[in-house]
Amino acid sequence: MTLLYQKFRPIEEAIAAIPNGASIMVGGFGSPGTPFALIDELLAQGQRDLTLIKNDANEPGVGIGKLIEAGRVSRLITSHIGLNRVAIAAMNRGELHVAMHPQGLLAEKIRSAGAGHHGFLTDIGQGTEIAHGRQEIELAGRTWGIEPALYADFALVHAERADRYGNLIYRATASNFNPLMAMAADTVIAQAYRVDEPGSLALEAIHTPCAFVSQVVEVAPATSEQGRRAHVG
Amino acid sequence: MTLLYQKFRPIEEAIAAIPNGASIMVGGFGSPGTPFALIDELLAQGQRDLTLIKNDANEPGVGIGKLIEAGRVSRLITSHIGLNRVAIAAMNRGELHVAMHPQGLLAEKIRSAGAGHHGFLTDIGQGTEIAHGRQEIELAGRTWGIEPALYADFALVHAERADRYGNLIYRATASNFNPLMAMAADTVIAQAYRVDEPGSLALEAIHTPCAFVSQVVEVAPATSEQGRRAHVG
Amino acid sequence: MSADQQRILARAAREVVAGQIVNLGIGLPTQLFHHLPEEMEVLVHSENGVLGCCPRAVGEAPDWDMIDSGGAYIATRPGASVFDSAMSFAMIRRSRVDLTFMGAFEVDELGNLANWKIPGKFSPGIGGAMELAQKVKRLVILCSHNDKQGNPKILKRCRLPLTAPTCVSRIITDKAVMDVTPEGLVVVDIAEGLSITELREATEAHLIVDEARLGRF
Amino acid sequence: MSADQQRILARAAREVVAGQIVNLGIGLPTQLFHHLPEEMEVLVHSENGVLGCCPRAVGEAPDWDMIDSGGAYIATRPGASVFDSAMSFAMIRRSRVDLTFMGAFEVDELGNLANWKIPGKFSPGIGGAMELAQKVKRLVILCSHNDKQGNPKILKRCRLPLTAPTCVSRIITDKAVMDVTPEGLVVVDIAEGLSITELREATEAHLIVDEARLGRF
Repeated sequence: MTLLYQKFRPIEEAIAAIPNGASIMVGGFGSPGTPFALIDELLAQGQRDLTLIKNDANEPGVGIGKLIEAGRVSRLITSHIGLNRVAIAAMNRGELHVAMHPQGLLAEKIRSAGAGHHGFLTDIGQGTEIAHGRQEIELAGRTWGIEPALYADFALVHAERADRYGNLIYRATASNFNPLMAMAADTVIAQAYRVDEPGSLALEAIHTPCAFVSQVVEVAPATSEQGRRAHVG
Repeated sequence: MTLLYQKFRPIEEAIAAIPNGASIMVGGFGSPGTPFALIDELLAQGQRDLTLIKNDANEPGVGIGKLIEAGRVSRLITSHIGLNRVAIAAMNRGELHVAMHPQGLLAEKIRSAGAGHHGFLTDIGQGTEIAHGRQEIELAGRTWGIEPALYADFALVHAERADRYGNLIYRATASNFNPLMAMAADTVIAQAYRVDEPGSLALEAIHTPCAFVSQVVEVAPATSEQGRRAHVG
Repeated sequence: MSADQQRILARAAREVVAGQIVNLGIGLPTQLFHHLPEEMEVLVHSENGVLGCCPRAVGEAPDWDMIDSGGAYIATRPGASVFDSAMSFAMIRRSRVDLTFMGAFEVDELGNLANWKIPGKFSPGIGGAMELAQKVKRLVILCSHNDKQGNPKILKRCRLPLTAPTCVSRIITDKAVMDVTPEGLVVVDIAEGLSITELREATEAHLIVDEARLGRF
Repeated sequence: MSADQQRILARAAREVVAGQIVNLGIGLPTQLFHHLPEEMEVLVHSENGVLGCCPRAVGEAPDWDMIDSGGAYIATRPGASVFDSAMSFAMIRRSRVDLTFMGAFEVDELGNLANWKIPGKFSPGIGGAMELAQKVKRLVILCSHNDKQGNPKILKRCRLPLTAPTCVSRIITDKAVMDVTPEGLVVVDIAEGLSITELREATEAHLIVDEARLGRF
């Protein structure tokens, strides 16, 4: 883990730690909470053969949509990509391997990793094709499906505010998958619109304690449509 | 579930819903977060043969210590009772059945229920007596222990602030098991030092959304030693 | 929006009880948002992580961080909260959502629902529908009675991959309101001007009708 | 506090690196709290749900809601946060705690630790020790070298129920500082005035000593 006083870094350095072939969790549900600046830096640096884990594929030309269009993503683990026709086309052509999970199971697979577990027992999806081939276990006279935990090498998360130790506060519906991914990945890179000195954030208001965050970078509040547009009008 | 406008109730009514033989989760780690007023009302109403689930047994004459001394608790599921010699004596005499779990597993068994799961896969305790007799599963070439989820009929939780829909905010280390128990129990009774109108609490500051809370009661801030003493000086 | 859709929404709004927590699925159900009286104490849940969302006031600027799961920029009402995706689905799986409205490709006599995948044609992922359908206390389906080719959507048995088995409580279409019961689909209301024979012809499922108790909408 | 305990604490304080996240177990390790320089950028984790705790200032009134896992009323330093028990142990199981100090009943050559139960005599529950011991990046044991009867606590193999197997990195007692290595226990430092022979006599475990590299403390 990075020492506390070494976490506040330039964005180039933080993203440069990501190698080709890395698995990367990316926060956001649609646009809110998507770490656009970190994604753009990843696009600029050129890492490829990436496995991305994100609720959705953003939209064409937006967020991870750009990485997919640039052919940098080999595999996408997601819940719903209906708003990115480019991603759907890449999937249908076999250029992008897509694994789909029900949204709440995806969230919990990530949370399970974040909690240091290795999976959980669920009845979600029983009686549907989601349960086909899923490992099962008998417990208390019933059959439960096993959903393995989903770990990743990196997480890119977006916060509204941070301090330079990496304590994070999310805003409105920009929270979504960010706090879960911040716990689940080995190395967590957070962007925030404002990074203050430790002590600036109220103790009870901190959503992600700094222990989980490896690097924190300050980014300008998004001003372009791309940086703030939700995935549907 | 209780309708939103029916949740703010007198303490007597809220506790009267608890029958003999109920399983009850009780928040708190030591004194902070222990719902002293709800416990005192339960003591006054006389319910018995209770299964309590709490991190610790408070201290003699404090919190659930009073219920144990009054012979109202048949079973205690806990992590550590070293600070309540009366509870240890009752356990040793066979009058109180005590099930002990490592603290983080206890928290996660409760959280697993709160998330609507039925257990989780862990390596915690492997190579120790905690793992003896535990159900196991092979996954990804390794053996994992299964920890079943822990549900309860009721939860008694303490919050610093609330609104009358049951949105809750915890303070300092009085959070501990409270938010987990508020998700895991079928009926959740919350006490708060202040219950305001909906709209009084900042959206991002709410720790437990009202959907989980069945009843909320307003109690006076504790003024006695008993109501505020931590379990060690 | 068509007159049929308007009628479905007007009828659906009567399902909501003050004091409830309600989720509105993508598509037609989202529109119900605008049919709930502002003063009604109802908290609308959206699975991306908000409880208590409501439409923005006319002319109110969007808050770029505040969307519902359909991606619309929303506002919140008093008593609202925001939270992460794990908390949002914990709420769903613990059945803390009282009532959910969803669209459908197919519904059947057992209350089975298919609304996420057409093999070979449409499979963008299931999103949050599976958990909502399986765990909500009451699931009401809002959909057209027949598809664009006129084929019935209310079937004896679903043919598409299921979202969840035996999950539907009530179906509201442009032609009828039907309850899923142990005996089968019971028609509660029938559209103004439609005959029972016409309704049966537009439906594959067997419909149980008690004319004496039949309402119009 | 005894002079031996003071020496253990003074030596232990040298283990802490600025910028780390550190957990202090109940008992002697908690006292280390008072041996860390105030200006040192270290966040102390306590498993009841706080990161960044520090001693209250002299004369500062207790905050009744702010304790550490030992139950002491504490204060917090800049950069601190509070959270629930699930988050607190997620941090532990994900090895986000860099360094933990714990007491011991027994430690052995393999780095096995027993510190929670004496069958038939003492079994109040394990609290958070098991997860901390198993998952922390570096576990340093602070304990007396021998028990009150003079029996060695540094053993070939633990006899009491384990807290966690092969978890200990370093042991600091009143008599020595020892590292757990693949070869066995290597003595790093020996107490001032103590001979290697005296140390071996007070120890059941085999000790590896390289006199040329041996420190004093």
